Amino acid sequence: MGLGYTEKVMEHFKSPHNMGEIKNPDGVGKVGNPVCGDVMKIYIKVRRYKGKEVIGDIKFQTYGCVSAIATTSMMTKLAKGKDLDAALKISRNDVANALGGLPPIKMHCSHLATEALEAAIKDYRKTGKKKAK
Amino acid sequence: MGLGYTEKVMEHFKSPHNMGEIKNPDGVGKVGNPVCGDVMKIYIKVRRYKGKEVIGDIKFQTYGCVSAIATTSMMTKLAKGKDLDAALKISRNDVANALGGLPPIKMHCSHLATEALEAAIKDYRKTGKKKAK
Amino acid sequence: MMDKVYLDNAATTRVDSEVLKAMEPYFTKDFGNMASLHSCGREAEHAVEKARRDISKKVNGKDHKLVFTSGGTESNNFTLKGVAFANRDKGKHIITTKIEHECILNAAKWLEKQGFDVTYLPVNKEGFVELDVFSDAIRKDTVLASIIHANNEIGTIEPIRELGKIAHDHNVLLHTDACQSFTKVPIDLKKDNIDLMTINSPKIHGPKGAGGLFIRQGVKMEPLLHGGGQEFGYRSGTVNVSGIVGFAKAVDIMKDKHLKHMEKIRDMLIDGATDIPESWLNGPRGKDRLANNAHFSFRHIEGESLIVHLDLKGIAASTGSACSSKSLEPSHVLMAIGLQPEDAHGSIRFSVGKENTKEEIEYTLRSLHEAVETLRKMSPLK
Amino acid sequence: MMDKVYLDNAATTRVDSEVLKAMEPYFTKDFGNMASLHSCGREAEHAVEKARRDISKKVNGKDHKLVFTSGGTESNNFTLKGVAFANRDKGKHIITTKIEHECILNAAKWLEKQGFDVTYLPVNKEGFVELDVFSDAIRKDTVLASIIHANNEIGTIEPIRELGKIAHDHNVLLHTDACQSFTKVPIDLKKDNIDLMTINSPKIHGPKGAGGLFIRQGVKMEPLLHGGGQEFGYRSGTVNVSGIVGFAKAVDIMKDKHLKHMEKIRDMLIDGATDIPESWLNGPRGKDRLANNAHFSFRHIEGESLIVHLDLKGIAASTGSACSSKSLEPSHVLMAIGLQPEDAHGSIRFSVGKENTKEEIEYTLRSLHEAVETLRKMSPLK
Ligand SMILES: Cc1ncc(COP(=O)(O)O)c(C=O)c1O
Ligand SMILES: Cc1ncc(COP(=O)(O)O)c(C=O)c1O
Repeated sequence: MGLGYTEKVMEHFKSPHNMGEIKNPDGVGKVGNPVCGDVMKIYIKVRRYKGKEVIGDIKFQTYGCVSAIATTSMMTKLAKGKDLDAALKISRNDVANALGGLPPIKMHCSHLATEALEAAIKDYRKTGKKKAK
Repeated sequence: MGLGYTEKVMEHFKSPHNMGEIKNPDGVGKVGNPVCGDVMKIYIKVRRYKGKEVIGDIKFQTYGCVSAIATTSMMTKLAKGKDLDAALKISRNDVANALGGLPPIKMHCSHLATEALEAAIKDYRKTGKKKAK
Repeated sequence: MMDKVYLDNAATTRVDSEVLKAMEPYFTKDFGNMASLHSCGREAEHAVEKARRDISKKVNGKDHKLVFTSGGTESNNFTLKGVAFANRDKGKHIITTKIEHECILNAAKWLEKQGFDVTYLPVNKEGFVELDVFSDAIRKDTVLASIIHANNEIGTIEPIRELGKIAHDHNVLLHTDACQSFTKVPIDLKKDNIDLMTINSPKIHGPKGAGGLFIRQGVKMEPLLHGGGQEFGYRSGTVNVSGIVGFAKAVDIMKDKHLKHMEKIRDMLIDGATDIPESWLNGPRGKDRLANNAHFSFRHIEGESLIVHLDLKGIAASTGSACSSKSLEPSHVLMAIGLQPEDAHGSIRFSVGKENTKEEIEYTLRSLHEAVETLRKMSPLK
Repeated sequence: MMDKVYLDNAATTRVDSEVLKAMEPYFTKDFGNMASLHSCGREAEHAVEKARRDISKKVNGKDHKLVFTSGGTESNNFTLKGVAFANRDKGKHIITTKIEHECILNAAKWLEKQGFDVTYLPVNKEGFVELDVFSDAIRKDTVLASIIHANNEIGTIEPIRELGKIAHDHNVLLHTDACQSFTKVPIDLKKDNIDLMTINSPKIHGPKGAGGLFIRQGVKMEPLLHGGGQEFGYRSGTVNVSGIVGFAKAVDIMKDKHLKHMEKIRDMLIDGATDIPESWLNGPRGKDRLANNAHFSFRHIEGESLIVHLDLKGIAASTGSACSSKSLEPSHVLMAIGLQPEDAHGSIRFSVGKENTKEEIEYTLRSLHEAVETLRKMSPLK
């Protein structure tokens, strides 16, 4: 079967964007389960820009396969700088397409990536809002 | 499977001994059936020698496979010059052994060869005896 | 005497040197396992997928998946058992013919022991399955008809498109065993109404150990080889990359000019051999005969002896004689076209190849005339 | 960076150049069909019969017939289905283990659907089948036990002689899948109480598309491939002469010094990899471990990513990670030895070959340390 990954996926796997932790994040989202082989953790910093809440910084940590790593990397790249509502509209297909496609069996990874972002934004809205300025 | 025939079998197939007809035979034996793929016909001339009836001449015609042809050829070679009782004692194993062996599935051919000789001797004893001198 | 004249190409063929060359990298260089994650298997995978596409294109296989197997016998066993077991709820009746290769017949007999019902269609004197005989045999519980495309003994090419139409009108799957005909007879899986088709590499100058089965999308089948799920789950087992690459190359290099050449020397053989008294051609003449097949009966002689006489002159052919078979029964195909057993015994098949020359055929005809004469002189039958 | 380091020899191996050389004449020169009457097939027949004798001699196969097949998957399917169907009157119970190759497991599952009863034996933490667990599982209607000789993932060599003794004491046939162990572990079919044994060419520098099954005389089996009656009637189909000749050559050239070499570099790998924190070796150490197998788990990282990292450095290995399998399930073998799924995901198998060098192993260890570190840095798990 080989891997069936695109060049773009391999690029993001080899040199992931926004990899790491944020020290005092405004929101954190964690999805997945080690039993299933994927865990993604997203950290965001939110700032105000022209009256909107915008993702000022974003970082990720991922445990998982090539496609799990590449999709979180691509997702953070797409989300960075977007206002929160726009960021929430990033669909799993947007992530997959930006990577030039994923093998069908790996599509759930892009789903997890967007879920992780959603969770981080929710976390911010619930708990982080007060901290953000 | 190849053929599994010995050198000796191939020799007798290529240059059969005593092949042909005897014009006025003292005895004729024919066994086998074209439906089964083997027919053997044996012609004998009997003469008296030291008070015994001896096979003075013997010829064969065979329709059949390599092993049918080789066994009749070898059988005639073994029988020629023998007195009738000794000739009747030639067993199918004698024929097969003289050929260095036969593939198991072809053993029935040597059986047919000795049967054909028996039939010729019987025919002589029944009908040909008067003619022989 | 000539060097060696090989006229048994329906049994197996010499691997073409171009084919061997195409295979070589996959033994020692791109030897990786297709199922591997690492890049070492990727070259192998590309090569196999290219082979699959190229072979499929030859027969308009857009609606079919080509599954690679170890050969014709496996593909045929897989078809009969795979379709029968997967469609038991629909029906237990299978139709085939009396002139199939042993692998179809013996797989069918095994299915009968497992409670399936099999009809073996008769054929006419030239070996054709008649259309109304086929449609009359179809029952409500018929799930599969397996009909050989071109017969391996007497070269008859069956009217597969019409047979397929009848099968489909009755909602019956059509399988055809094209081991002999593939690359020799034009096939369009779609237009010819074929659901499943067996193909085979060693009959067309490809390596032994490779074959295939075309399966129309949506056909329900159980695997014969269960395991790691290779070949879309239809056929598990490490994929024989070099064999498949060689198979595809063999398909690729088969050209029209080769067929024309085979037909020409086949007809030389037919004309020259039927000059022998009390001899005849079995199977049809003309466009319904396989390009490389010439099959004769000679009265009053037996096939094995004839084969061996020819062999001693360096000529390789084959026979339907009982003596040549383990069962000591004459060929079931010759019985099915109505030959008497004694005539079946005196039968011989020449199957020409693209490499045979006119000179070889002339030499063969001279040797054949001599051998028949020698054996007839020895024969007590008149 | 090194050129290419191939450490996936348990998946498949490079065909040895001596093997390829031995095969070549059988493609283009002695290509005849073994079943032919003419002399053109005779060279092929001699070559195959010599291969059969030579391979049999390696395992004291005097009481067994070696039947050539297309590979391990076919031999294993043939065994399970062939013995089950042929002995239905004696009983419908089969014993196997939870750590078999998929081809045994999936064939067994298929038999369950046909009304047979299968017990899947558990194993202990090192992957051993325990003797009393086996004998307790035997029932009056047990006809066959199929137990892998050396496990393909974790390298555990089962106590086959003792298991065979127990099987025979209870009048049960013993089959062992020796795809991984053949030529690497000494086997004596007689002393080891083995009735049936699967062997495989592409795991030992032989060609793909060839394998075999040893069958003790007198064992009742139905063929899986019915047809022309080749291979003593056990396995029909044109015999893959070049494949078989290559297989025998591969067996012939496997020497003790190769085993010693493999064990040495395997142990280098084991020592070097288990230096990594939170890592361990799966399967036993020492003489009960396959000479070429090293299998590790690394906490907090996932196998596919590790494999691909190594692949980017030119190193080929394999993983039991779920992500690498079509089912997205972690390896059944790692589950059977009691690993947690999250640990199974972080597992990787290196399988060395006679061609690997010490330098390659050193390079691999350096790359492994780096890759694990990179991935752990990325991982949210601690
Ligand atoms: C019509 C037909 N079907 C099936 C087969 C079996 O092919 P194989 O022996 O390569 O498995 C043959 C070859 O003899 C054949 O001629
Ligand atoms: C233990 C074991 N059994 C069976 C097989 C199947 O062999 P093949 O894929 O060559 O049919 C393998 C190969 O992966 C194996 O390791």
